[in-house]
Amino acid sequence: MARTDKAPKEKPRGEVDSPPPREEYFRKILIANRGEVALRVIRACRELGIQTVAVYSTADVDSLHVRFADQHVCIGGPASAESYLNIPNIISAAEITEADAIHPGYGFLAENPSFSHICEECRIQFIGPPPDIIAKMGDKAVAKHTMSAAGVPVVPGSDGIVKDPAEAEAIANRIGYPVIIKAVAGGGGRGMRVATNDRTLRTGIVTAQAEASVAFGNDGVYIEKFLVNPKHVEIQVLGDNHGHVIHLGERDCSIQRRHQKLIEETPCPVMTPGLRKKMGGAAVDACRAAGYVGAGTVEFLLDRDMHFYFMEMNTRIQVEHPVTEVVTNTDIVKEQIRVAAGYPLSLTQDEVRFEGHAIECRINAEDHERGFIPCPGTLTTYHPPGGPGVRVDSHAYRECVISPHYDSLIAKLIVRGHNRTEAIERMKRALDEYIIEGVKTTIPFHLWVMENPVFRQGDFGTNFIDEHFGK
Amino acid sequence: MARTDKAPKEKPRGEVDSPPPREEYFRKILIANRGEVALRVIRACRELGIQTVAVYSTADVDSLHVRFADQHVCIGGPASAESYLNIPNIISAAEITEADAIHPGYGFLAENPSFSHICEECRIQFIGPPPDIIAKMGDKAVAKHTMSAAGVPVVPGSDGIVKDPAEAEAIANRIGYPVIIKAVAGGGGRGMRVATNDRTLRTGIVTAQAEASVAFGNDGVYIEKFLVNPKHVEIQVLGDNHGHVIHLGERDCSIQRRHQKLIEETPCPVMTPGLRKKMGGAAVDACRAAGYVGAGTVEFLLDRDMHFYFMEMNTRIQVEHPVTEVVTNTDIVKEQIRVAAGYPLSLTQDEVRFEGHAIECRINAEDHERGFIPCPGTLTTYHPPGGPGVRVDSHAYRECVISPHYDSLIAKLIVRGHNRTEAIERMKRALDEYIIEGVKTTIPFHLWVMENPVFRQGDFGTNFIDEHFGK
Amino acid sequence: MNLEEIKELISVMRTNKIKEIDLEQEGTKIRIVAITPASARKGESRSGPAPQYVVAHPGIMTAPPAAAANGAPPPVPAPVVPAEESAQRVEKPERAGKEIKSPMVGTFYRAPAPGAPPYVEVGATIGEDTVICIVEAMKLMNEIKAEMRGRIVEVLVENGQPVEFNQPLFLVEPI
Amino acid sequence: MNLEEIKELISVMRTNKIKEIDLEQEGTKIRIVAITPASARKGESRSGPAPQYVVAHPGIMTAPPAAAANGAPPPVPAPVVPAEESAQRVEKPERAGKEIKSPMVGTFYRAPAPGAPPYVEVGATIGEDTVICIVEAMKLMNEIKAEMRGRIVEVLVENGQPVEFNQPLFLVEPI
Repeated sequence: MARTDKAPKEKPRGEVDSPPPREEYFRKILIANRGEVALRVIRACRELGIQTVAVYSTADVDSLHVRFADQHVCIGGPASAESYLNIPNIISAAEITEADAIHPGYGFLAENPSFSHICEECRIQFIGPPPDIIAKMGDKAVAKHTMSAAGVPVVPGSDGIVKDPAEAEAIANRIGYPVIIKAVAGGGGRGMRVATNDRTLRTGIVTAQAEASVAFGNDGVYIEKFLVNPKHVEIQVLGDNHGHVIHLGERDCSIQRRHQKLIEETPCPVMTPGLRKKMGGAAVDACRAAGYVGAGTVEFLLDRDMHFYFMEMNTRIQVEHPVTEVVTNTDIVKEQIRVAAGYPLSLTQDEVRFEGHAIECRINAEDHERGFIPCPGTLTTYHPPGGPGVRVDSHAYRECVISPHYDSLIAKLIVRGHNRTEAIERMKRALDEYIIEGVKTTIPFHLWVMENPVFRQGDFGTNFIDEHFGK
Repeated sequence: MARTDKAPKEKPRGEVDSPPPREEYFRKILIANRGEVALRVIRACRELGIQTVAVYSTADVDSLHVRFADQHVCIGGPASAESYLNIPNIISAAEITEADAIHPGYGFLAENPSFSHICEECRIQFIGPPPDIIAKMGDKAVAKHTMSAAGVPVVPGSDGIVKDPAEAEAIANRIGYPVIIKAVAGGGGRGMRVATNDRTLRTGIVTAQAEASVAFGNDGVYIEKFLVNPKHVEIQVLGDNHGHVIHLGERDCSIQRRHQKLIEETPCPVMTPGLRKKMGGAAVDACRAAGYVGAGTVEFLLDRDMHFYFMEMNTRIQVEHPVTEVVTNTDIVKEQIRVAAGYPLSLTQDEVRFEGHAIECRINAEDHERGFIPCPGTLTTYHPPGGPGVRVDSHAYRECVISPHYDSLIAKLIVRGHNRTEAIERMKRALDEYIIEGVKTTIPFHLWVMENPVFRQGDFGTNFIDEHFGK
Repeated sequence: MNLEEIKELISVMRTNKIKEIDLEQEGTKIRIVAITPASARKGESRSGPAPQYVVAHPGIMTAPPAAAANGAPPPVPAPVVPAEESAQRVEKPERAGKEIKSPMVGTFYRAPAPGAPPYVEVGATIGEDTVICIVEAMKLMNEIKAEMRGRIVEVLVENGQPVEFNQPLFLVEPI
Repeated sequence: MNLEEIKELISVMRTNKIKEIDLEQEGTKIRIVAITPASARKGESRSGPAPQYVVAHPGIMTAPPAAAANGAPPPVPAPVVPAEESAQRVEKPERAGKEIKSPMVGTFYRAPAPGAPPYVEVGATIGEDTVICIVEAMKLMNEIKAEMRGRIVEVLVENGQPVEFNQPLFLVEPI
């Protein structure tokens, strides 16, 4: 083609919106985690121009987070205690690679106040709240007390740790059965048991203390009123070092088995704008009072009368954060990094907009026909879905190994639609397209849920699976 | 866990927003296309509860559109003329599968008025404009006349077909060189040539007529003023049978090689709200005057003085429609189906919102180091990117064959960010994650563009590749 | 139910890719289970060639509904199968001879008119110009010629059934 | 540039997975090109085992920058290579003997203090309790014992270099 354009720059086509100079957050971030969340953090860093260091156990040498990071350091053997929980090796890895910050992801060391403290001492920025906040909000009994003091309704129960069965019995008779016994150091559904009378409570306390001692190195347990088939509704909060705390609305995570979430969505199908304002406001007020910094989640139970009760707080990024991201058009991991670097949040509460409806299904290597037992193995075929409104967060690929050493999550499948109906139909379509062979997955279970009339109607609680699945 | 919930339904948790009864569009849609666009239509149909019929050539027996459709019918041999352009076999396939509508995708029969007409005669709903509108807007010379009559600025040139070199020469001397010769039946960049003086014009007309006759069965050519390095900016329109026509903003498709688009984005980096209103309004007014129904694209050239000129109209879904979908949160294919079923558009112009910035890169099996020549072959590795803000529309999978019979498109990679900078950084991140082996792809080219200062600055025109690439 | 009806049922099953029929009616009970690619694959070693995406079935296939309406979870989506293990291979043993394939998409008719005798029956000798059936497409009755010499071994499609391009219509023993 | 310096350069290249160094300085010109997994793979048939995602390199690896800053398009992302064709195999020939691997992440030091003589040199005979080096982690100097008997054949890591868990530090000929 003839080139006759002699002076291409002489007449600009109008004002070009030149971007402001990029803010400097960190030079290099080490990700003290594995799997999809490590990849999630790497993605955010790449988009921000920050270098990344992956750490990995010898079992994870072929993982995508190792492949996609700028640098990688082997930190130990397959057992988590030898690698992803091995604080000296992780800190050393940060030092030898000259990383100036560590992102802990979720699980592993994400809510370990002494890890946050050690980072501080080594002048490595921990991307999360300071140690005292993790300690205060991470201890379930202390957090409940803090929330209650800030005026947030809490489930009636013991004021902190119960010493012995006799104390527990007195409290249970005051608040009424059924009650639930929880380990103060527990999480992810572990260390919980329900008691319906004095006898089961007495044996339950003793067993729970023994279990908690073994599982968490802390035998503290507390009891609270056990709500009947409540909804699990949580509020995503973000705080910075400039006194700002905002919330990004709620997530309904009621579809659980053994207190482990399988499906999350936002908005909660029974939510009203007024209730969202109340719950969001309560979460924000309590976090502001506590001086909360970073991303966090305030978990509530919502009963049939639309009363909500604080349950616990997670002082880290949550597995299910993408549903919030897609309806609010935010990037929570980038906000974490901004805030950790001392910058203010990039948006105010008034700028938070909710658009559409999002659902996340956790695609686990599990056999739903045999009580969701994990099915580790090698993926012989892997083909994720695509097209409009579909997001896949996954570290999986063809021939990758879902290792028995770690959790069974293969992928998080997130869809967004104009409304809940479109989101459900899109999820069905995407689940149908998802081709995974070599291990059993929860895809058939999710397809069943998407067709279930109770789920579709929206008024389900945490007992949904027990009540409806396989019946 | 103890189940004590005796009457779970007695106290509803508040108003459940029960969805309205689903509208009935069609029972079964046949997709007269292949590749990613066939998959795109299947996805929309699945989400709407409409059954699908895939048609395929013997070369496409292993294609994903065949796999994911509810039914599939082989319609002929590998050559397009034997299969995807074989109207009798496609109509017969619709009849034997009892499909009540046909979606033509883009290319092949999408802008063939006689196909639309035959569908009408066979009482199969063609998902697109009626034949007379396709004929009026699809013929470039007629469309230009129609637009001009509706008050839309057009590039100066011949008033329709030029008969011979003498007539062309007279016009060229009136409007001034350089001029471009185009085939009235051309498209996708084929059948165009630029002339800079009387001599090259005379030979150009003769050659172009001969080429057009062979390529399109129609030797009609017209000439127009050749603008110097303009931007290609197009407006997405939607019309229904109830007199509504709206636009969904513009797309900047200036990154082209041989008049074929490689990268599209929205908003156009130099666009202003005032100019968008003017261009969108011009496109809507002209389409309303023409009684336009369905999805369409009005293509303009935008010169350095921010003057815009109508170039041509595409009466079908466009390859690059996803960038518009992700910033407006619409589903253009679903709107096409709604409108074809006689329903009004699901949104008004006032309800159209633009949020963020979207970019699409066409991942083709081409060697950018050798003039973008197609490189058909078998994909030995295929791993698409994921994570926040990434959409992949693709019919590719590991071991699939990119056939020499059809175009070289492997995938459309679409990203969305808060602003153009975030979108560009996200695109780089996603391109880096995209692993395709077995054929050469345009991924390295796209990575180069994303780093190019002229591209990043935004003020590039259709000569961008000629001017900057490989220099 | 007589032999002819059973044969017709089997033919309808094959044409429509039905895996199983259980029928109980007026004292008759019949269960017919087809050899499917899935059952044919059982016991196969995983160490063979890597799975590929392959449309297993020649002929107009209707996929199973994507998800069970309610009750138990639906089965896992049908596994993709290697090309060599598709239905074609399973059906090969019964296909000795040459196939006459449909040159177009349409509806297959064995006779020129309803009630008229078929153009050809099994055992008939055909020449290249012998009209063997009609494929109706777009309201036109297209007479299909054999274009080979031989003896009809089997009629592969039921009268009135839809056929796609290249779908085998007759099995012919060349002579 | 003397032989010792060149050897050190080569060692740094290996430790840091550098493919090529071109150096021109004060009249000296040197070019060192490593045997890389990629160059080792040339001429291989594609019909071998399917490519897999494998992190080819043991040791702390720094990936090449994702995209060239400007000018020509960047190279296609490094192809993933089958496990057997990783750097390990390429380096195998020079690794006769047993490796002593790092039990932790940190910085490798051959001597107890700057300027002090190294704990061990090539040729030294070691016992199970012989301290062979220090790995500094979190400001602590961890003395590493051989935990095997033998003779040092090669020191695999430069003094002051970072090491990761399981990274080979010494090559030992058992005696």
